[in-house]
Amino acid sequence: MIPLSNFMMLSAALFVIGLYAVLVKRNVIQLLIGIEFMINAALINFVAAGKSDKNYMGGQMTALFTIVIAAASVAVALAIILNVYKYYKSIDPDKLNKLRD
Amino acid sequence: MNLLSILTFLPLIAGIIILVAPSGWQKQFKYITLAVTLVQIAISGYIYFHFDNSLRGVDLINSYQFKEQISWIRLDLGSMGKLQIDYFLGIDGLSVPFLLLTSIIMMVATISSWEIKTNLKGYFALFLLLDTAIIGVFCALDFFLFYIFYELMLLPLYFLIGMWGGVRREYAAIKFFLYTLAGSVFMLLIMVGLYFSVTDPETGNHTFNMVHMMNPANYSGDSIFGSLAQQTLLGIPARLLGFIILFIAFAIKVPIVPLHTWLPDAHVEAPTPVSIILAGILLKVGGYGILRICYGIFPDAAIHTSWWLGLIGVVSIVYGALNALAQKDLKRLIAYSSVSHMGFVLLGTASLTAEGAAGSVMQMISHGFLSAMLFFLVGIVYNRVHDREIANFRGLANIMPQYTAFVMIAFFASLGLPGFSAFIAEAFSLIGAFNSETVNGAIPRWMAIAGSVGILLSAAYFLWTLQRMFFGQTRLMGGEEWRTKLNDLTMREKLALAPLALLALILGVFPSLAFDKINGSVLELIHHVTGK
Amino acid sequence: MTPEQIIFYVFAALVIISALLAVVVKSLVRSIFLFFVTLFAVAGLFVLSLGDFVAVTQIIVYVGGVLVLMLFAFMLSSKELLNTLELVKTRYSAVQNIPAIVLSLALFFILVFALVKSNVNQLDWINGGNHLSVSDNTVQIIGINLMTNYLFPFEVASVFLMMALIGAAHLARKDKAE
Amino acid sequence: MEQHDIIPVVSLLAVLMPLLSFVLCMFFVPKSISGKVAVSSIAVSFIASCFVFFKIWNAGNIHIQHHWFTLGQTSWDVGLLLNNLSALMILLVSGIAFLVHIYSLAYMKGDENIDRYWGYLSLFCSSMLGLVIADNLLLIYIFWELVGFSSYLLIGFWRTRDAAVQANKKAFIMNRLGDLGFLLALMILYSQFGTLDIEKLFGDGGLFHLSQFTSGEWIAPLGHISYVWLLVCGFGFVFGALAKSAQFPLHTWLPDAMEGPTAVSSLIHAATMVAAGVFLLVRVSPIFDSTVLITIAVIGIFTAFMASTIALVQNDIKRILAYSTISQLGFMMLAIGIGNNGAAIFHLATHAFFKCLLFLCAGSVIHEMHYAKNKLDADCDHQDIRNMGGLRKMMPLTFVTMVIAALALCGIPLTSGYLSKDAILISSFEWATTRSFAAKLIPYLAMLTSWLTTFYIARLIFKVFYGELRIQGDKTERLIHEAPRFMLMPQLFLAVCSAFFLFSVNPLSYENTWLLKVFPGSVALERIHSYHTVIPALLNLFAVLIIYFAYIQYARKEKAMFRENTWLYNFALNGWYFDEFYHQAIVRPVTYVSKFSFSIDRKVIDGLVDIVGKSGVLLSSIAGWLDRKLIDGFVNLAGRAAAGLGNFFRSFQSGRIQYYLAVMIFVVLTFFVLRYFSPAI
Repeated sequence: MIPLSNFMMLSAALFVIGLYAVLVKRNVIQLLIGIEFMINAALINFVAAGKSDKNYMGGQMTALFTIVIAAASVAVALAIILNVYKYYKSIDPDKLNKLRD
Repeated sequence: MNLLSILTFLPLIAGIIILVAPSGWQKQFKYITLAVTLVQIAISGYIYFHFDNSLRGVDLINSYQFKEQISWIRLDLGSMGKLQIDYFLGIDGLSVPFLLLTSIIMMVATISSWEIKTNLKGYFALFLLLDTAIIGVFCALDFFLFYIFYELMLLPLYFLIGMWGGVRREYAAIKFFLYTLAGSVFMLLIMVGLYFSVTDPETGNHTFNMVHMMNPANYSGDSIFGSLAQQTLLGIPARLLGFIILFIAFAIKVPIVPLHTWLPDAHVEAPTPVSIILAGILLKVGGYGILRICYGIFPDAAIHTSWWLGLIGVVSIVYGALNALAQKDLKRLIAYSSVSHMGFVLLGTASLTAEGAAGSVMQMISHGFLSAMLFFLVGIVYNRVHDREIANFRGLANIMPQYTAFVMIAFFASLGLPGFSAFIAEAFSLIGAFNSETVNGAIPRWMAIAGSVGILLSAAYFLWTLQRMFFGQTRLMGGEEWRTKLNDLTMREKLALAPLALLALILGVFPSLAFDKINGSVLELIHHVTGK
Repeated sequence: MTPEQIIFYVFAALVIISALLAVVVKSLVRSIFLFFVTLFAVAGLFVLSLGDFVAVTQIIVYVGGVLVLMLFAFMLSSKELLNTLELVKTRYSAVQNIPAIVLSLALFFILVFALVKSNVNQLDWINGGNHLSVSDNTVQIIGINLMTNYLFPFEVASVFLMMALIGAAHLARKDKAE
Repeated sequence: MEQHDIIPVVSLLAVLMPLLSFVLCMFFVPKSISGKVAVSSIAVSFIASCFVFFKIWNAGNIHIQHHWFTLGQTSWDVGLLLNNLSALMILLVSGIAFLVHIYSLAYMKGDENIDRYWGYLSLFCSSMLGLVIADNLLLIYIFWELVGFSSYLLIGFWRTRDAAVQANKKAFIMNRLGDLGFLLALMILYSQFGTLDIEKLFGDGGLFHLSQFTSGEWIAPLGHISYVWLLVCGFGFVFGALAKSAQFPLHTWLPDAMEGPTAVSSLIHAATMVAAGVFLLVRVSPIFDSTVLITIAVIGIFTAFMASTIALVQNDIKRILAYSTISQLGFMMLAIGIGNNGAAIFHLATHAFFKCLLFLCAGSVIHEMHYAKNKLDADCDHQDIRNMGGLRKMMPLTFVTMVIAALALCGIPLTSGYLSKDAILISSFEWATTRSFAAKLIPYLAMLTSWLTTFYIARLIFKVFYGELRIQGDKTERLIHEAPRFMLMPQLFLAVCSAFFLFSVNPLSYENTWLLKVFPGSVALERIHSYHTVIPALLNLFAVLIIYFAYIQYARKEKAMFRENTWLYNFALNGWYFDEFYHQAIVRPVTYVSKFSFSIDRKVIDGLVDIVGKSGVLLSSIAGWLDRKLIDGFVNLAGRAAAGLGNFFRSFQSGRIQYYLAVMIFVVLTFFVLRYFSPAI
């Protein structure tokens, strides 16, 4: 049996890599990829922890719902990115600063 | 209605009338002022001849004459008792001659004001305000009232010099104002200190009454200026410090040498009538203040410092005379000669002898007449050719004989020729100064000898001026144009000069006219200060 | 080392390396494929922790849906972006890489530290009886739970999906109106 | 009023008449009759003084007083003191004044401001007469200065001439210097005795005799001070007398005073005013102790000798006579110094007559020369004896009177001068016998001086009256003729007075002159008979020789014995360079000191005041700057800081979302770190 802490250590690493991607990447899509990594890290924890909940399968149920919502959100995000691209002609997050003071 | 109050406030009322009167009456203003001064002469003459010589006055309150005491300000200050300020007028031997002197000088100044042409209303209003202030100073016996009149004197003079004066008038006016004010500000402190130390025997609360301040009984034990408490301020005994500060305040007016530099400037820049008043009366206020207030209220300190006063007197005499010798401007020469002659006053007072003190009061009176006459004479030349440089004139005697006659009378009178009042005054000041070592050891004998050198120097600079300006062949800087302008005296000018010359002669031949009035008070003052 | 641990370490290494490469690589295409590999590795881990239904869902929904969407978005959006990326290094990046790395590592240490401090393995509900075994029929349990305990989130999720659908369609339409 | 009361009133009249004429002439009387008014007033006062003289001489004193004013406790009185001395002086002064007034009628005729002249002359006479009969020292001091003042007016009478104006200023200031000494002496006496009345002080029962002099202390009724002050008092009186009688240190004003009209010089600068000094010393003589007397004698003899040497070489006729006056006064001082006041007064009286005569004759000569000069309009100095000569034929009477006066001056027998000069010389020899060797020198010096006197007066007479007229221009027709009648009468009268019979019956011995009998010598001089014969004989023998010698030298023009421009000659010509010395030593330093003190006054004291003013202004500007920079500074700083801060934070909201994320994570991170690592939270 693999102890839960290994899974958590792994998910922490994946989460941090995702975070790094979000902070650094010049391309919004890569930024989305970073966000997806962070979501997967959370999924790993859920599923790893859900293993010990036989009755309600809380962990795995949440994982399912998260995947579904994540997919929906990526769809909306990509629609926004397309619009942004049309408007800004670039999808570099630094350029998108119209909201600046 | 008390004569002194009428004498004091008559000019003020006239001044207000002039202010209110429409400026169309400009011509009449000078006649109104002349009328006022004549009335003043009548009143002060009446007071002078009805003055009872036997009453001594200085520190005995009931022997003051023409007294008027009305309670003026009565404030209940709760814990600090009741504030008591009286409207207290009164005169004694020391102040009565000055009343007559002031009114006569004011009359002469009014006659000399005929030359003023610009905004007469302002001029005569200020003139009369000044008149009230001066008479008030000489009559006031309440320190607060005295201080009010003392400060009131400055204001009109500042404007009179500042607006109608010569080229550097603002500088001179400001310098004069600040100089006198600096002195009188500290006097205010001493006045308050005295107020809190002295209690009025009748009413029991603090008082400003000068005569009460004079006798030590009224000082409460632990008060700042009380003689028993021997309190010290900044290391100096309080009473001595009080004396010194009051002395400085009046010394600026006298003026004594280190504090005299305002006098030449103020005189040179002031118009003739103002410089007549300035020299004729203002300098006497200083001398009178020293006699009445410094010597009256702090007699013990007076004895300690008499040596220093004598020294200052001698220095003033010699220094003033030397400076006068070096002058190129006639008016400035006479200003410095006033400093020198007022040095005799200080020397006489410092000697604390009857002859010395009486001589100094006589010197003040005679210098009043003579310096007024001198400045009027300078004014005459200045109005005609607007120049006062001694070097620019030569041989005036040939073209202005009467003017030269009056100048010779004035010059010889003020250098102390016997037969004129200045000789009696200066001789007795010196005799008093010399005598003081045997009588009370106040000042050493060499001061009298050094002082007499002043008489020689005054002869030197007066005769030198007389020789340079009036005798020899007539050569004028302005040439022919000046010769036409330099016409001889007009009747008006003779009318102003003649009384002054006559008075100087009469006082010289019959000094008893003045000495009878002064003797009583002088003896009382000497007794009050030295106890002899 | 049991075979189970070996598989776990293989999958873990696969996840970490592919994630790192996805992040570090310059070109977008390569990072998307590396993303693809990471997702498969994670699905493997699900299976390893007895969440087989979740693994399958992951593969279908995530990889099939999300990845494909990204490919489309990538292709539609930036032909020239590809080449500009290679050409010029942007003058300044929002955050210099170094501070981002420092920040991430700091966060990683904090998480690890929290993990170690809370020593999660000894938690009672983890070691308690109610433990899932290999033999259980997880899909059945999920199906029951889905229709009983989690019915409300199930319905809400469907409404949410419909909302997302409309939103995305609206955003991406050929906008004549503006 | 019985006998005794009239005299003071008459003497008062004698004094006040000239004063009345002064007032009348100056202000009221027209020019034309001012002369008559003046002469009549002096005539009245002369008659009055004769009356007083005959009443008072040898008949006891009269002293009346009247209250003047009270000052403090002492009351000051004004009064008359008529004793022998004042009676003699009042007669002398009014007599000579009367003669000079008559003389001036002619001499000053035609001067345009003649009324002023008469006024000043009357003022002088009244003040001189007042001086003589005043009873207290203060009154004497007053008249003393008035005399100085009237001499100032008279010297500067022709006030368009610069030399006259310089001279009168100099005269007055020098007299004033002397008066300081007089005043100092008054002060000492007053502080010691409380009164200045001569009778009370020096009278027989006077206060002065009550004071004792023990161990260097002068104990007097009112106070006791060191003995030195008695010397100072003595020297004060002497100093006053020196100035008035033009003795050694203060004599340079008298030669310059010759700028005034000659009539004035004759009255004032020969007979009366200069005698006032001697009069004062005799009046207060009890106060002098031995040292003061010695100094008076020394000063007297030195002045006599010095003046006579200077007179030898002078060319201006009036300057010669001026120096001769100084020299004769020196003799009088010598007489007082050796204690023989009587001889001093006697010489004063005789000198007054013959010196006034000399001046009047000189005046006539100048008058005529001036007249001749105008006619020839030659521009030579009409007072220079080198231009004169041979006048004895043209002005015989003046010549005769001048010769008599000259003989009196030399002290030739049968003249009054002989009597008074011998009195002094003989008593000086008697005085010297008891003294030390140095003192013996004085009588011999006196003898030498009298010989010099003889020489210079002989030179003057021969130069003016012998030889021929040396004035430029044609001297054909008679230019010079005898002086007018009014000028001759006084000359003749004075010539008579210069003879011996006015003073004593026996022309050869001075003992029994009536004048000397009245004044007791203060120092008893025992009479050495031999001196009374040897000295006069010796003196006159040489005098005659000198006259003859001068006659050869000047009258007959044999050969010029003295070379003109030797060092000694110039030294004497310029009056021993005293004038230059005084100018350099006193006048220039005083003017320098006065300029220096004025510059101090302007720079230091005025500078100090201006510095105070400027520093006030400077202080206020500093305060203003401070106020602007510091306090405003802080306020602006706060403003700028806020703006700066704002800017700083504004850069955070830069629209870069990744930046925001980083900050958020950073915040979460710090929260976690704090949660775990710091015990506080």
